[in-house]
Amino acid sequence: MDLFTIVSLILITIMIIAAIIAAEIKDLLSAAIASGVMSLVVSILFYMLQAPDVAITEAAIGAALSMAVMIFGIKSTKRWEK
Amino acid sequence: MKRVLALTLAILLFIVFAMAFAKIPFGEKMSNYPDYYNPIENQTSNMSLPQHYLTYGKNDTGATNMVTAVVVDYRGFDTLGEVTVLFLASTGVGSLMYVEDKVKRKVRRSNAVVETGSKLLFGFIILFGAYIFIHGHLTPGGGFPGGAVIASSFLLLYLAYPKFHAEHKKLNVSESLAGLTFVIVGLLGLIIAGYFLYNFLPFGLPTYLFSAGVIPVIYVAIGVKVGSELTGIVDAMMGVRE
Amino acid sequence: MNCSIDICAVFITLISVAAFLSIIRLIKGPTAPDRAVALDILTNITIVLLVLLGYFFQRFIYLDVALVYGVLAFVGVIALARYLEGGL
Amino acid sequence: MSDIILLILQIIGYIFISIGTFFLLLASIGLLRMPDVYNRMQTATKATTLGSLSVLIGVGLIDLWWLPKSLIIAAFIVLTAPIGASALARASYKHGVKLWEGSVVDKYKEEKEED
Repeated sequence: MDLFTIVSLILITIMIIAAIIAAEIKDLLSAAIASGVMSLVVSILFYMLQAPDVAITEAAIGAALSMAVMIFGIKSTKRWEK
Repeated sequence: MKRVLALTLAILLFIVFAMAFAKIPFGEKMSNYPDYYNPIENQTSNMSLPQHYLTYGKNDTGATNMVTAVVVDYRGFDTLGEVTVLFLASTGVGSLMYVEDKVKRKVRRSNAVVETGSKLLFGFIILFGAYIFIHGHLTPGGGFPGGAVIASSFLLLYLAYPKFHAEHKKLNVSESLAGLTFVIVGLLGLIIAGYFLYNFLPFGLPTYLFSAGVIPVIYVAIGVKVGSELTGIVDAMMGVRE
Repeated sequence: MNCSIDICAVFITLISVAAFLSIIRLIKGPTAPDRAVALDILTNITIVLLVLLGYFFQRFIYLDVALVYGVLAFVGVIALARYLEGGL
Repeated sequence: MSDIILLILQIIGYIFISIGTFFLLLASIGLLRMPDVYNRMQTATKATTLGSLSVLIGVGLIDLWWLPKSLIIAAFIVLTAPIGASALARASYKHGVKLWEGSVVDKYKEEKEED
């Protein structure tokens, strides 16, 4: 097992943990932050799969716009999930 | 109990999907398939699609970045559809968020650091977005990420200044002009060579900025259009503030 | 040249271990600002990982992706901050 | 002659990259161990800015062709990271996150009481 495989395994673990947090947590603001982290790691994985075009699109959308849209949604509804 | 059941079901589904996807030959030579007729080379071949793009793409389109060649040249008509879908989404958000009686909300000012920093960085971010979509045929990137970067710069101003508003008329004009440019370039190709979106400009030298014919023109149009649409979505979601 | 790329792989592994350590704060963090700090640190780690991976692959043009994160990462953090201080 | 200079630059670049990796590891350990939000924010800003800057400069020194673009990324990190961190710190204070009980000074509160 070379170092590259170890790095991809660590990154995939981080991605799965962030996705589980985003789905399970009651605080929707934290869920938005966790999905932001997931988008970061997904971008690195696309980059490691030699797809820089997809990675750059994921970066441009996920860094600012998607989190801002989620925060607008939280602002006009409620922050805490019942 | 329910949760355990759901988890087992999810794991089972995952295993089934993984077994199914493991058998799809991504990017392999499809020797089991029959030969197909290639109209450009005027002969039959059984080269797989990615191999065909990598072999002939540079001569067909003149673009260095093969993803751009596929998105704008080989599948240019699909891109027109994608841009139209984005336009419809922007219109939908605008009509959902429309309020008749414009109640102005009070908004707390941000601090001096954020105001000065956003004023300083706004121009750089727009410049960087323009760099991404102008160099779409040479480096990774293209119209969609460039437009998203430009919309992010406007989002930054919206966040920093409570009184900032992008003017709707200018956004609409730039969006319509960009869409019009795309369609007119396609129609010119139809007039000149008989194909919609035919690449009628000279290709130039590869890896130079002025190369690849109409691809940079179309990407600039897509970038401006996506940027103004996403800015319109941000503006609609922000609402009316004081 | 091959030797230098191997050294690069060691650094990439160490930095991804750092990313794993900071994801624990995302799990534990009692309040939302803690998780936002974890996001901030992970963004910086991502930029560094992208640059080092670009050197690992020997592709100069891949630096654009890291540049996008360097330019845009703070906009999301500012959106979070404006929501938390009630100024949106 | 120029080969020797390039080799020396490469060695300096690796030293820079190892310093940066060390600081990034320190920052993530500090993020785990620090007691409250403001202390964590300090490690998240200062240590990671230093770490990422030195990694970028190191990569630029190893391959001089990469230097201009990595310097541009470094300049943007220097410009943007403090803005985000200061906005986040102020927001979490206004949101009502308590200071750690061992903190000795709260300048923001003192200034507000003086006004």
